Amino acid sequence: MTVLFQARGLRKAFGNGEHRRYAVDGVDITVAEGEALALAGESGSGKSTIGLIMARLLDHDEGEILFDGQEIGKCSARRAAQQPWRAQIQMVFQDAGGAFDPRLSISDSVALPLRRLSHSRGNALTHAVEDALDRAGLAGHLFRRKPHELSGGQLARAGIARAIALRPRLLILDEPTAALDVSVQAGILHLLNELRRDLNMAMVFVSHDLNVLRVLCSRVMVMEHGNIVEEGPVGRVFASPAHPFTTRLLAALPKWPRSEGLPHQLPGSALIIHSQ
Amino acid sequence: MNASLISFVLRRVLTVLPVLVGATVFTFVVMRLLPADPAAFLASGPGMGAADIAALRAKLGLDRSLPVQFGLYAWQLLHGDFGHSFVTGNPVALDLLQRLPASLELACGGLLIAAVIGMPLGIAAALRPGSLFDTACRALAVLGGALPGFVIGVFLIYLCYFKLSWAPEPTGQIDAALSAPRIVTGFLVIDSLLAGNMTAFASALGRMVLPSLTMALFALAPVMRMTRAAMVTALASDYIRSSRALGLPNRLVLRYALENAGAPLITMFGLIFSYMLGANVVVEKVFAWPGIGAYALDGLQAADYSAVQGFILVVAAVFAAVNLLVDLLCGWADPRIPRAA
Amino acid sequence: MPVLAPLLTVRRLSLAFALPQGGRASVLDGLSLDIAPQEALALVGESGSGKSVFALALLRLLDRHAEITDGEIRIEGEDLLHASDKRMQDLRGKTLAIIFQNPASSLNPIRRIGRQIADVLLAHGERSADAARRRAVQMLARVGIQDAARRANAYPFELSGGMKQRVMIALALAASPRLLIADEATTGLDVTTQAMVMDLIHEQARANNMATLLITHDLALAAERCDRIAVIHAGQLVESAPAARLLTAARHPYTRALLTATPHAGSTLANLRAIPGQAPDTAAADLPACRYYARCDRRTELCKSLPPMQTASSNGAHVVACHHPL
Amino acid sequence: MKYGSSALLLALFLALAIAGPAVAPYNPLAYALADRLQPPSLHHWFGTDALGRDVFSRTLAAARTDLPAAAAAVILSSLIGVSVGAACGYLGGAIDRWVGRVVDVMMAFPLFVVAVALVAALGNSLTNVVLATAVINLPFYIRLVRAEIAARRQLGYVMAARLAGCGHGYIIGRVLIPNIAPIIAVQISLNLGWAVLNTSGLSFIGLGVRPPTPEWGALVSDGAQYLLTGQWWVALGPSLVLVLAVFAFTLIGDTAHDLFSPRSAR
Amino acid sequence: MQRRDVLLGSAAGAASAFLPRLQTRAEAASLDTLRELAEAGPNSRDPHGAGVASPSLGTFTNIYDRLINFGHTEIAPGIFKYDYTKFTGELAESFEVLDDGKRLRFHLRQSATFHDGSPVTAADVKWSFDRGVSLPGSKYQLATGSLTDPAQFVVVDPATFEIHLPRGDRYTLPNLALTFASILNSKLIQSHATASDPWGADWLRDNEAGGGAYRITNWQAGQRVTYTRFDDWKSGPAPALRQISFEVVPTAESRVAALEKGDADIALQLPPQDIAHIAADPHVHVVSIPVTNTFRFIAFDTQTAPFTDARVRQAIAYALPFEDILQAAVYGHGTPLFGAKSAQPKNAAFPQPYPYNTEIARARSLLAAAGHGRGFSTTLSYNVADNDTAEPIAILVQQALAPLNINVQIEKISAADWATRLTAKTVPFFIESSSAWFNDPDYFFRIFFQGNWRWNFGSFNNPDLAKLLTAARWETDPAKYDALMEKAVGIVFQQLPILPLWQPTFEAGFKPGLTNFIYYIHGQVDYRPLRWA
Repeated sequence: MTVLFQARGLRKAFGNGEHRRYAVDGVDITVAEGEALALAGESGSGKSTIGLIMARLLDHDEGEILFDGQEIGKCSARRAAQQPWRAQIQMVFQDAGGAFDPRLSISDSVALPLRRLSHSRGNALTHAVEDALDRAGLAGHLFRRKPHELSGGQLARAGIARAIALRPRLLILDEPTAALDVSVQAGILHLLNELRRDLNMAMVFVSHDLNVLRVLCSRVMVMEHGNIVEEGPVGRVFASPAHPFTTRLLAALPKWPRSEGLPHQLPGSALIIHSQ
Repeated sequence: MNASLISFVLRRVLTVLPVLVGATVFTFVVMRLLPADPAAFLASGPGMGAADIAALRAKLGLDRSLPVQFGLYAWQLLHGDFGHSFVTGNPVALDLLQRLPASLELACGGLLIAAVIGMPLGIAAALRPGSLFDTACRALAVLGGALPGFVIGVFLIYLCYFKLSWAPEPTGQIDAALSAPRIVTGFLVIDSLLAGNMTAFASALGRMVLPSLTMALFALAPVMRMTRAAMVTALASDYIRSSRALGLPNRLVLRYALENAGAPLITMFGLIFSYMLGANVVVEKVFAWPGIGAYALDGLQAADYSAVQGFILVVAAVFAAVNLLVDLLCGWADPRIPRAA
Repeated sequence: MPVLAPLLTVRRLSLAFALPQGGRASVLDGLSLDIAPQEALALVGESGSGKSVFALALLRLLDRHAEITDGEIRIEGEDLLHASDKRMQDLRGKTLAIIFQNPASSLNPIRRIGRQIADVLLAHGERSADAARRRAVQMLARVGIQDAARRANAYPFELSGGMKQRVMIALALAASPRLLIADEATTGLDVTTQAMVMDLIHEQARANNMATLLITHDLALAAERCDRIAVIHAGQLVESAPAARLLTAARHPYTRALLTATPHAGSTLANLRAIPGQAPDTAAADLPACRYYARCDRRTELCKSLPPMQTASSNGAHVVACHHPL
Repeated sequence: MKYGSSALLLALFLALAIAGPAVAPYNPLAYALADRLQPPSLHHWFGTDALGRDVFSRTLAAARTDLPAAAAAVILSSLIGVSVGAACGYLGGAIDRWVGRVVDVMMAFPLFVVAVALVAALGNSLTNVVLATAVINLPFYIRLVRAEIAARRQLGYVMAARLAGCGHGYIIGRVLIPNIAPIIAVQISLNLGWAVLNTSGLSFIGLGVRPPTPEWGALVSDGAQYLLTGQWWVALGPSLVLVLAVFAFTLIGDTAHDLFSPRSAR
Repeated sequence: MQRRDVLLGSAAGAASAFLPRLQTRAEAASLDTLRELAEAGPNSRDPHGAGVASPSLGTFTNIYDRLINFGHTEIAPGIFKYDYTKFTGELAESFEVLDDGKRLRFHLRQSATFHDGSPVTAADVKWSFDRGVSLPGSKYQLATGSLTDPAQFVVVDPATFEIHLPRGDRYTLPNLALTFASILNSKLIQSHATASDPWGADWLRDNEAGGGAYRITNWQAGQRVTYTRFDDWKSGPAPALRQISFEVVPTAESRVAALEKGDADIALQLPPQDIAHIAADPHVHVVSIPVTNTFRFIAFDTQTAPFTDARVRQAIAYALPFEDILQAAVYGHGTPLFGAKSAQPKNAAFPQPYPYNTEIARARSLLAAAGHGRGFSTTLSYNVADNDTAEPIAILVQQALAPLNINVQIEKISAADWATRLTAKTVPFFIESSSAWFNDPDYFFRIFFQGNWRWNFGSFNNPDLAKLLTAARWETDPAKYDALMEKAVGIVFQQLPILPLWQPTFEAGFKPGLTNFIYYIHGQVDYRPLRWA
């Protein structure tokens, strides 16, 4: 396993004076090449802040950040746009609608990082944009539309297309499906998994939805009050949580009744939901 | 609670200081940019030559360097001395003190009329957004705001005083034949009432009607528009929906909406009031209203540095005071607005 | 299941929105539904399926662009659609109450919470302001707010998200309604808070012999918390059944698809499936009779033209509206 | 209906300004003392003024003074205001606080008096009226743009632009400002009305355009002298047109406001 | 007061404000009060002050006494005009001219007191004159009457005062009747004097210290001044009016409206376009008095090209439509100073009509002769405060000069800047009006046609004229004087440093019944003789 991204002793405080509070309070994160890492926690736990710091959109107060062995935490977030590793670390936001410039067509938005960071022009650019959008599963007739003309699911795909257009090695996803209907969410989850596999991207998936994290990621970090309280393989953590907070989180999930024991009353209507 | 309020007020007053200092510097610089030489203006008597002008300049301190002049001016200000006005011959502080209440009274009157007409219209329009009534109200208010004050003023005088004799003559705050009441608030309408002098009260009130109306027409559009917007926002809010869903009577629901529209409306009134105080210059001129706006205009035309500087400082101070009041009232109207910051 | 006169009866409810650019969108189409006294029913659907509009229609709080084109709503036998405005005002809060999604914005931000509860009490028959205030404190205590007497003087912004939703519940319960509608009441809350709020609603419903209508997009939550689940798709009720049965023996293709799309404790990525396509545009002129037609893998020409009948299971508990049920 | 009428009014005024001299029945500058203070008639639709000039022709011609002057003032203040406001709103920090202070100071001034002082200081010409109008409108733009940009600088699409490697200049100029353009447009159209009022207010107290250039405010204030003697028409025609012009701008602003602000619409 | 009463009261007040017909002044006023409306108000109570606004002259007239006053002549029933060739005693019961005019002796009224009750003594008179010749606001005017040095003012005894002059000066007595020669309460002022302000100028600006017929009982600068009769006044017949309210109403239309509605008794500064209309109103009595010491003119800076050439100035004069300008600007309310038939002065009077008429051909040839046949560009300026009159003039001048290819830009200069620009001589071509205290031609000429000051509007510098004026100053033979001055007038006719247009008319509106109005040089109202018929 090759380490792609490493952060040590991350701290970040917000507010002033007596209101100063650490949203991230001494966090270490390691992401391996091509790995899918889950970052779970409740709102206010600091998980989104970590996402922004990892994507170098937000400055941290303390700690070091290494990407591909290179220290990138010294460069302030304001100047991150000009850095060579910018194309390597991309992010997908929760509110896909808000993440698109409302004036631009989807393909123009997707083209922007390609133009700025890989300096593609002309046909190469068009090709790269269409390739990314195709990969993200967006239908061709939607490319020229404006964001407000797309549904939430389509926007989520477009957001992913933009993030993967540069073939980043690390993709941070901040609750990319939280606002979506389950009917759409499943498709997005499949998409992300395929992309990770095909492009060998490492993913950090930030979410409060444990059921989603469980299906997508191999390793999970659970956050509470700016700290990582538990970390481990998904199967282990979910099956036997070690930290009481993790236990509480899992206990609060709605119980899904087991299929056993309920007779199908109407003939011919049987449906095996869990066809293991 | 009380201690925190006082410390809030004190802190706010402190934040006003840079504004006042800024206003002082800016006004001083602008006045010194004026090509006009007050000494030449003053030396208007035939026979006064270059030597006398120079002597006057020396007497006025205009022969010193600008920083020294500013220093002297600031030193005077710190001692409460705003200088002397050439136009009225009075100390500027005295003039402003006498005239400020008249301007405030006019602005209050205008705001009151605008509020009394504009708020119900705004609320009514908000209750039926998009209706013909709504559109008509807005068009009317916009039309009111599109009229320059001097047009309305002269027209009202012509119609209400000259033609119809509905209003008293447009010559100041009160009939000169009546003795003005003892000054308590400086608002003649209130002072005459306090003095129990009904004749003076009627005269003062009557004379306020036309100029306040002129000011009100100008303020009507913003009052209506903002009331409507605040009410539309409030009425479209989730808590109004939930209070309806809880079966609260319409009266109470409307009250919820009004209370919630309170803070934005107070802020708006503060803004309009401050703006009116600066904008009533022309109206004061038309109605011979003895306010600070007309005073400043006369001062400007006579290169009366001290008068104009004093005026701008006073308006800036009133502006700051109004802002403070607005903050306090907003804090009272909306508990979410912190008294800190 | 004991046969009780339903608390709420909705029959063939159809509702349309007048669109700003002209035309109408058929938001609810012939929706029929019963809620028995003390029953917990979940209405489950995707966003835009019309489930929240349904809740507002029950309260007659629809905005001016909405028009009920057909059907009837009765609560305790009383015809809601023809009740006077005054009567509606009485019914709201007292007979049917609702909790909305966002507690932060659903509470009047500038009134103390105790006073808001007292306002509801005074609107529904309480005469003494003192008594109202005292009962408001009791209500707060009842929904689990510690130190209720002091907290009654708090403003909503001084409370946490979970506390606010408790206050919303207290407000809804203040006049002891017969039916409590929770419209996405826990959406956006953390799972732990969600569990707490749902526990509270459940507890209170039981304690007050109240029926609940849980409106949600979360099938898992519905299944855990409700006796019965009704599934709505594009304004049409497609299936309703006892919760456990719906999950295991869904008969409508849409319900089935919804189930396979919902991640839960037993899911793997492999067995999660998205539902193809999107719900149809309800403003379209050529809506198929079954609005799931375009997305359905069992569709026939019949589905396009003939509205599916609602067929009930032998005991009447499992109703499905499909020409080709599973 | 409303959108149509505001567009129609605007078109009318633009047509007036462009075609004015061609359709004006008289030379707006030519005096004819024999015809002084004639009431409106078929020959003189708005009557004649104290020098016997045709008020209608002068009113038409004034559109060529007022509209470009107002436009110039608004363009000037919006250009500066948007740049300064955007920089402050985006960058924040100490500069932003200082600019905020300065704007506060400016807002605390009685703006009309400042305009009078500026015109007096810079010299009495139309250019300086435009300058003064621009200066007193400046704080409104700075404040507005600053707030709007500050509210957007953390939005998803700004973040996305940063991820896309866009520098701050690009984000301000190509992402943020285009997105608040509708809001600025609303402010501009409202401001056009204020600018006309301000120009006319200055004319009323004798500052502003050089005679004999016709200007609405000057026409109205000239005419106001004749109201009491019964020659109402000298002021009426220009007043109506002035009001209509300001009304048109405000209406357009109002319409734009509706179109762009989801909060107040319906 | 009960809350209900307040409400009732305010309701009544609001209602009464809109009663169909308000009680007017005519019904309310008694016969011993007066209400005067003017455009601007007094700004000082110091007759020797600098920067004194002209309404203050009215204040000085009424609150202070002079030793003597001008005589007056009736020009219409109940309307008088000052006559500065005749003098009557005011504070001086009588006066004698001794030693060929080198000594003036004044016998003060024994019983006269100041407002504070202290007697008026010759020491007060001397101190007042000492002050007058020391302060810049008055010393230049007093110097025109050879009053320059405190040593000239002699206290003979408490009731007798003398002025000693180096030689007899015909301007001495007229100066003594001006407000600059007001007699002040020396002890009162001295008690407020300071080391840096020995003449108490700062105090007197804001306070009165005199013994005139009226005292100020209310002073709201820029708004209103209330004068109340001083019942112990001894320097003339007891005034009929007990109280006068002087009010500032800046808008001319409002003054006219108040006058026509009977709310005002006197309104000053009536706009010329309203005069005809007001005069037709039976409720108003309009007084029109030609003003002989004021004149309106167009000035050329004779030191700035192209106006250095007299032919350019003459060409412009020949191009102007004088009659139209007079009509356009003041509706013909003025005495023309143009259109004289002969290039030779009619007499020694000044101002008198200049020999210029509209003769375009002549204008062209003069311009061509001056080398400006193809025209030039220049700027015509005027004071914003003077807009109502100056703008029509400027427009007509601009259009009249266009055919000569003289391209005129009109420039309005703010009132504040105007004095500065004129003093600095940076306006080459402008419209202005001015006045001198006395009508004697040499007096006019000394102010307006020589010297390096603002009042030499044309920056005129002519050695011949200077010689003539020096000679005329002390010429006591009327015939010789007239001969000298006729020559001087001829020079300015031809040289044309300024082009006079007309002499204005003093116009005031009275309520009918007000009588005994005396018009003075300063155009302010002397309340002392006024009475209701």
